[in-house]
Amino acid sequence: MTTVLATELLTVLTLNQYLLVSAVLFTVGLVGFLARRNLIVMFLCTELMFQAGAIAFIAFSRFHLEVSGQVFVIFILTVAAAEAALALALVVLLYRRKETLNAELWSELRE
Amino acid sequence: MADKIWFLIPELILLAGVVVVSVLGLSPRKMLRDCLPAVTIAFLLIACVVTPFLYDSDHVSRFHSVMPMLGKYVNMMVCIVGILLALTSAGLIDRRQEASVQSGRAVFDALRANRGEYYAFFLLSLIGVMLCAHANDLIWLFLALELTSLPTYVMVAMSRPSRLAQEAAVKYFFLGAMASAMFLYGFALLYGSTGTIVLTEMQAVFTQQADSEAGINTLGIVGMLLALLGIFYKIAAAPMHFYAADVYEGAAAPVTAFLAFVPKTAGMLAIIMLLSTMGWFSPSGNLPQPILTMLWMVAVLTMTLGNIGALLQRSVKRMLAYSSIAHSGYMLIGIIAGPAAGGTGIDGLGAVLFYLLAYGIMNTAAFSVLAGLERNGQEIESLEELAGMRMRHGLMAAVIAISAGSLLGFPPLLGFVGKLYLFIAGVNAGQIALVVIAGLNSAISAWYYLSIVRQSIMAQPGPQSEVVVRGEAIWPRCAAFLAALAVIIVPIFSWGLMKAADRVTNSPDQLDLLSETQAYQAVKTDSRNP
Amino acid sequence: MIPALHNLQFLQPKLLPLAMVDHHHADPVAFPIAHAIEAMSWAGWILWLPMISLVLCGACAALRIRNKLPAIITVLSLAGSFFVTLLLYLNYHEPVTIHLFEWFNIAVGDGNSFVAAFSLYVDKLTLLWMLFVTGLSCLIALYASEYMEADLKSGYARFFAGVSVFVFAMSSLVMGDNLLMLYLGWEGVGFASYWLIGYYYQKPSAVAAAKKAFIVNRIGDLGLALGLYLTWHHFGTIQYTEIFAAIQHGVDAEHGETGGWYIKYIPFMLMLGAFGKSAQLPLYVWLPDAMEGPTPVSALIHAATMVTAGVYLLCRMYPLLEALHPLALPTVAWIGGLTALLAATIGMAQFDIKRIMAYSTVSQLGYMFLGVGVMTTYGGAYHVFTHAFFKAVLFLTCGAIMHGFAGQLDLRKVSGLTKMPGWRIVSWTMFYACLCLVGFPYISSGFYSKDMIMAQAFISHGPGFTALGVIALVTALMTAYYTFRVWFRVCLGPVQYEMGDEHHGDDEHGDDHHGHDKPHAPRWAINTTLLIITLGAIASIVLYYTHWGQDMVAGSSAGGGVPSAHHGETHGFWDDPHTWMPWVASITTVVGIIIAWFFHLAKREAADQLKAILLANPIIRWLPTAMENKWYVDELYHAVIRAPLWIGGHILYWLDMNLLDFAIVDGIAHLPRWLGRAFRPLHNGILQSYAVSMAGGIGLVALLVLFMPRILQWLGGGG
Amino acid sequence: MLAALLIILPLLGGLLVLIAPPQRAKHVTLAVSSVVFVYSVVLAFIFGPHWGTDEFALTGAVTWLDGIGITISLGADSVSLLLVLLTTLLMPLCIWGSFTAITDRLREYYGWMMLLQAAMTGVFLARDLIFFYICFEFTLVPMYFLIALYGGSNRARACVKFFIYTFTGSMITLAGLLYIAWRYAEIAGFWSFDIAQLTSFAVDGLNNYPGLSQYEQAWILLALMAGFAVKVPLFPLHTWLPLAHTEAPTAGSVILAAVLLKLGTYGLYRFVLPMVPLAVVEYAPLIAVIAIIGVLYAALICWVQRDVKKLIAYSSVSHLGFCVLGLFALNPLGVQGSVMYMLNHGLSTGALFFLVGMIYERYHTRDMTQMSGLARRMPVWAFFMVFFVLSSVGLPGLNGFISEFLCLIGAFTASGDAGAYPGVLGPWYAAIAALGMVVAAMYLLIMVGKVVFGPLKEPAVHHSTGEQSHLPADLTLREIGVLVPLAVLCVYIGFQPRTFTGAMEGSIEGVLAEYPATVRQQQILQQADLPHFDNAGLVLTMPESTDIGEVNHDG
Repeated sequence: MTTVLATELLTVLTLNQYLLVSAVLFTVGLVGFLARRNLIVMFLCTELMFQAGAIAFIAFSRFHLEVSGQVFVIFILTVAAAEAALALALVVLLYRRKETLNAELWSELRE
Repeated sequence: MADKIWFLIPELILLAGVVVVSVLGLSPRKMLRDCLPAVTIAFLLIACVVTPFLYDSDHVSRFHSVMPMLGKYVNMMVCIVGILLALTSAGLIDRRQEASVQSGRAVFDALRANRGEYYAFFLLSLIGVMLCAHANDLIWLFLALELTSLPTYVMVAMSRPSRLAQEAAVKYFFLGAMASAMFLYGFALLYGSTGTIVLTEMQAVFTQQADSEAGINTLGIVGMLLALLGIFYKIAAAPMHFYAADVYEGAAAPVTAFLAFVPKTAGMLAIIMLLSTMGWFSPSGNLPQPILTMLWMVAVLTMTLGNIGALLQRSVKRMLAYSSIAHSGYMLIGIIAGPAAGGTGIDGLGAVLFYLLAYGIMNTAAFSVLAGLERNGQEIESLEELAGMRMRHGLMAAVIAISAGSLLGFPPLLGFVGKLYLFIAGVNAGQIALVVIAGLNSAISAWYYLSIVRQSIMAQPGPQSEVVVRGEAIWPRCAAFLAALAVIIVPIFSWGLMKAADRVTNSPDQLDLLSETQAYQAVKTDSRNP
Repeated sequence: MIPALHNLQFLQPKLLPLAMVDHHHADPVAFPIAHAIEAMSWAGWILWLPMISLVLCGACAALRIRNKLPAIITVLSLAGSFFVTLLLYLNYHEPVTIHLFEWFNIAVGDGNSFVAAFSLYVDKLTLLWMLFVTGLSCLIALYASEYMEADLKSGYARFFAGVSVFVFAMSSLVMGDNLLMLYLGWEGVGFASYWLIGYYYQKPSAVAAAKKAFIVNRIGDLGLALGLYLTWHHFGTIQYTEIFAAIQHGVDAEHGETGGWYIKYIPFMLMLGAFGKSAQLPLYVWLPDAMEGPTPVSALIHAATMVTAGVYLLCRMYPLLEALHPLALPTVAWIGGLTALLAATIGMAQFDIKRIMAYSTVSQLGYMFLGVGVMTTYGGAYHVFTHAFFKAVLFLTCGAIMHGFAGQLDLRKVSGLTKMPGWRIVSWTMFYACLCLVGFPYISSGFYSKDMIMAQAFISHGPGFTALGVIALVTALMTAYYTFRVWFRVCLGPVQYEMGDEHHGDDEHGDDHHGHDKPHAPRWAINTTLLIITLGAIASIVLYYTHWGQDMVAGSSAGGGVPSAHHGETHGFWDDPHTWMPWVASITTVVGIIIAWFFHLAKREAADQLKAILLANPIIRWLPTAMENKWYVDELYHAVIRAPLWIGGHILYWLDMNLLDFAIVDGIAHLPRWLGRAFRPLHNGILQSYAVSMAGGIGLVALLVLFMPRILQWLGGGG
Repeated sequence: MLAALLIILPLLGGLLVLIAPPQRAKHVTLAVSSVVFVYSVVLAFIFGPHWGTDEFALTGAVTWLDGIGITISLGADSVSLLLVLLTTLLMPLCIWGSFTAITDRLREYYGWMMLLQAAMTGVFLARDLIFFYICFEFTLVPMYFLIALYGGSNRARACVKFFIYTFTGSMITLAGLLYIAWRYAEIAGFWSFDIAQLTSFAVDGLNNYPGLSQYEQAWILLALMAGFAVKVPLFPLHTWLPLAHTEAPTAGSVILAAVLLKLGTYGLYRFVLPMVPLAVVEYAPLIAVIAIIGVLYAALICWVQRDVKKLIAYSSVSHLGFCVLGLFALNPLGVQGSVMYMLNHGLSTGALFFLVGMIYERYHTRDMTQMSGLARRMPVWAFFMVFFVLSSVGLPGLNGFISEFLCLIGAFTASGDAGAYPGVLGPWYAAIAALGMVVAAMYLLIMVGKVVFGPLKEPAVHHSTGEQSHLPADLTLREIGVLVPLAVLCVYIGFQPRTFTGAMEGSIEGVLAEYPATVRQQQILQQADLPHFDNAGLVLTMPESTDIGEVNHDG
């Protein structure tokens, strides 16, 4: 009882723990998105949030013993890749303009 | 599988269109490049014409979706408004480059040309909306939403060679990504709650849950809330509306018009799809209380914040952005009312769908005017630039006044019919307070819509508006004229459209009920006129 | 006789007044009530002729006709009216109503209708009034045809149109068979008076006087209207026949209970109307100012006819006054007596002869009300009749003087008229009219009518009626003084005059100074009229002795106020006031005339000395000053009513614009804008802050969703 | 569909104007509106046997939004036909009266006038709630543009205020109307906006379901009043009116006063009275008090005005207070008076606005202090001015008296003990409101005294505007022609009100059908609470049948 193997640890992990990880990941992503100023970091934070969703999907998929959740994850990854491409393109565009990635500097449009 | 493909024929046609326009856009021949909008419109027309023939009862009965008929209406609506939007966009992209090519200062460089891509993205985004209407599982819905959004990010950025457009794109994209993550997470929770991603199956599970003692489980409710809040970004509903004003202002007017209609339609469809799994088609016919509460608050907040925000604006585009927010709030009344509430044949979702069409038309009319006029080569934006339009561009002044009236919901214009339908649906569902709030909001909105009318019709031309001239391309003004005409004429025939919008949300087994109601109404009509 | 004061039952809520009034007649309200007849609709021509005249005069004005055609038309049509009236009188057998055309007829449920037709109620009271109204109108129009000739170029047609309107309105007032038609005439004569007082519309004082007349009358009309509403409410009809029938029926079974407590206010409301029209306290203030109008107007409307409408109303409604409230008639009497006294005091201190006549009119009207109030409607009506003639003469003579002396009306500036060529008729008809006014024994008509009233004040029992009789006597003394003050000053004494500064007609026709340097005597139209009316005044003495007037009043709704038995019983000299009153009144009158003779003919400077003495005395000084300034009643009204309302209007307007419109309405309209401004900082253009706002918003929504059930519960519990 | 032509013809006229040459625009519209007037008179004859009854004739319907029960259905009863006649009569006069006043943007001006006519006629003819609402709202648009494009110096503020104020009110009204329709739909199973059906449902219920409860009715009353009271306008919702009137062009003011304000009172008559009787009985005293406050308040404000037009505008507020008071008397006299008021106020105040406009056209000012004694310069004008002022003051023999008198006597006799139609007002209401008669005489005569009479003083024509008036000093034949029909009608109504009151009797009885029973029912309830509720000896005559369901139509 005192020594537990890592493999055993994995087997006793319940759905809740997976979900907890997912939620923490999501929160970290969100907080990072709100707090950081660098556009690339911010984008990575949204990626974190996406992956949190992916983890939840996989966990639920395992929980329900149903594969469509895992299929969903494939698509999430694809879309995330597409978004990443778009994001990088935009970031490059912006960097060319102002030579900075600070999101706060882009606030000409305002009340 | 074949059945699914069958209903995707319009999308496939448009996909073909995507390929054609992106290739044509690279053509060194100016004439071919110039006919891109026409090609786009042609494909949209074909898709539109094809659609009605697809929805025969035979195929529909084999189509397992929460709302099998939805696609018919949505496809046609998207195509029609798409045609107007394409007209509005004509001449927008690559203007500078084309001008220098025209004058012979430069040769055409396919690598620097964006026009083809623009129309390709345009069509792709529309395809996304159409796909939303056909979604029968969460993956499809997710992909359709992303397909709708991703091209729009690019469209904003490329819409005009201005820092503002890029700033708008960045804001739109980043906040959009955050929202996407949110509804994705919500989807995950929904999946967790039901163990399926197929909407019809989810519907069955939730109905089962609702019938049980425990009710719908919390995971499902939270997932739904999260998913809805994420999707609210698409329809620019509070509290996810903050980006709207900036983005709409930053993008070029045709793109703004696009943004105000296309993602909003996709979002509304997604909301309808999601909510239809939960409650509407269950025996009780009601949404779970927390969802309803949230929708109610969001509706009130959205219309109020939208309207009070618009009051302060001097920029017409910003004003219309806020008005777009407010209109989402109005549409949420229909969502709250739900389909066939109260058993009187009034369909809240039908009202929403009808309003989307109405909004698409009248909003496009307003933005087309902004797109059709220019000042120093820039599209016009501020209220001051509208001043005295009546004397210099009488028709455009009339169009913008009519569209403002319609957006205000003034009888007997299209916006009024739409709003009336929404209000009736709201009242029908017992949401009197909501309707009164919406009415007061309409009254608030009168302030700023009137200021548009006042500037364009009454005011004398000022220094800023005297240099306003007609844009190069005539097409935006054609779009404006057509849309304004539609705003005036469509109300006369709107019952046909409403009926179309009405039927789509009814699942096949409810169609019988509907026909019964209509028979009853026929009897009633007879008794009224003996 | 009158219900005793100790009978305080009227204070109790459920009053059925009809049952309690103790009438002094065995059958208190037995008078013949009219019945409708089909024939005789030709009587309508009494109304139509002035109407036609109005239209024709209007046409003359529109066609710019600048000769005497309007006068001819008017005189002829008024003569026609008089003729028709005379015919009506000759054909009169019993009270009848003559239907002319439908006016109001509105179903009010339960098969009842609100009916007010254009119908004529013809009884003797009507005829009495109509005879002198149409007769005098015709004569005065004749007079005016000459008097107004200076205005041939501008307002001649307008003037005669006004006269026509007046006669039409007065006829409907007198002849209407329901209260609403009376009301039509009532306001109509008010309007005609407005029209004619304001005839010299470029004179601000005339315009102001016209306005004042209309508005003050409106206050009275308000009372009349309320009385009308009450009558309708209580009796379910406003037609005389039905009202009288209900009164004669005694306790009204159908409406008796539903009428409610306010029924007893009917007399007071009607009275208010009468006080307004007949210039009684507290609404008399318009009449003296009304002298701004052309003199024929003053003679016709503000002396002879219109102002007697109040007396007519009270006579017509006498059964109601008697039956519905025990204090109704005493109130009339007191108001009348006090008005008579007050007006006389003011009249003594004025210098403008026309104004003196005006105050004397107010005073004499007071007598008439006193008469009605002390229950001699005969006295009241007879005084109306006699007064109509002699007061018309007085005004017309004043007018002739004014006309001849270019607007000179100050009695200190014209003297010795009898000695001037061409003025004889004027001065001697005036003399006779003065005698009538003061009630000179036996040879003047005023003597008989006034005597009747004053005597009855001592006969009838009512609260303070004896005191009223004394007041009436004192007033008679004053009347004698101020009347002959005028006559002695103007007609006797050395020939002296000072021309007025007025030229008739327009300023533009300034070359028309025909009377500017020397007086011009009146010509045939004026003289004839004066003579005819004076003859009328003399004739009314004859009517007294033939009991014609008594007969006329007795057979009508005012019949309850015709004392019938006073000649039959014989008592000691002091027992019957009718016996001693002629003597007392005569002595009073003669004393008054003598005082006037002393101060204003024999020793004119004594008057000034007396005045100086009075003014020098610090204790008494206020008296002549106040009298000369009309007791400051106008100023009082201005300070108490007009000014506060005017200031109130300004305050309300300010509040309307600033508080209601600006602060509240615009404020509410700007609330959304302010709210929008409050949210503005959130839209600061920074990506993160948008994200934070979104996240915060989501948190807020989530919280609200979570707690909404509890909030609703709390709201429900709290509410 | 005879009635539809009344709406369609002006619309076609509007189109015709758009293609006509600008200088012909006025003639075209004058011709069209005259044709419409003649046609409406013909309709009045066709209506023939229905005068005096409460039947609707000239009906017809076109389905529009069928599934939600909205049809375009038209029909007229006597009251609405009279108001239509008022509209069709005034419109040609307004157009004729604008011939010289409007010098630019002619086509638009006359086009808007035509649209306005169509919308106003639509309001009176509508038998469908939504169609009513559409027309009711749509009147705002032409009026907005008439003020905005042809108005005075402060027109921007005026037209926005006018628009938003009335729009806000009518949004709430719409909610109230929808509520009634919803309740109907709940029971009937389908939506209908047919006014007759909804009215009968609101009162009597449907299929054994009861009608609206008192609580619901109270809320609906509030909602309906929100729109109609603004339009009337009732104190304290009147502040848009003086502004709008002052800034509007002459014809606009005329239409505004003569017809547009009547839309509010017509709404009260057509919807509030028949649909929510329980609430009306409960709140009529309150509304009457507000109306009376309005009468006196506006009258006092009139007194201190310097601008003639503003004075007349405020006098409208005051006068319409009488109108509302009569309406809530809930007996035939009061309601007759009120409907007559709608017509009469249209004639006399309309004419007054014409007259002020004629002055303004000549002198470019309406300031009372700048002019005086104009009777000398323009006697014909002065005649008409005094005439219509007297009509407005309520001189018997002219039209104003008829309505004022009936409203007041109606309110006066609307006490609980009145025979066939017990009411909830009473003598005090009428007595205090009647003070308004006196004040009305004051302010109007003071105005006349200042402007028409007195020594002649003409305002210096503002040369800054650069336009010397081309008009002669006194009225032209055209201007006289505009005024004469109104004056003739004023006299005619003054002496023959029976033509109109008789015509409306049936309609009014129909509207009031519920009230005797409702009032008595409420009296019983009150009496249960307060056994000695009136120590002044008021004794109720209680009918044998006190069942609220039984309505006593003819006693």
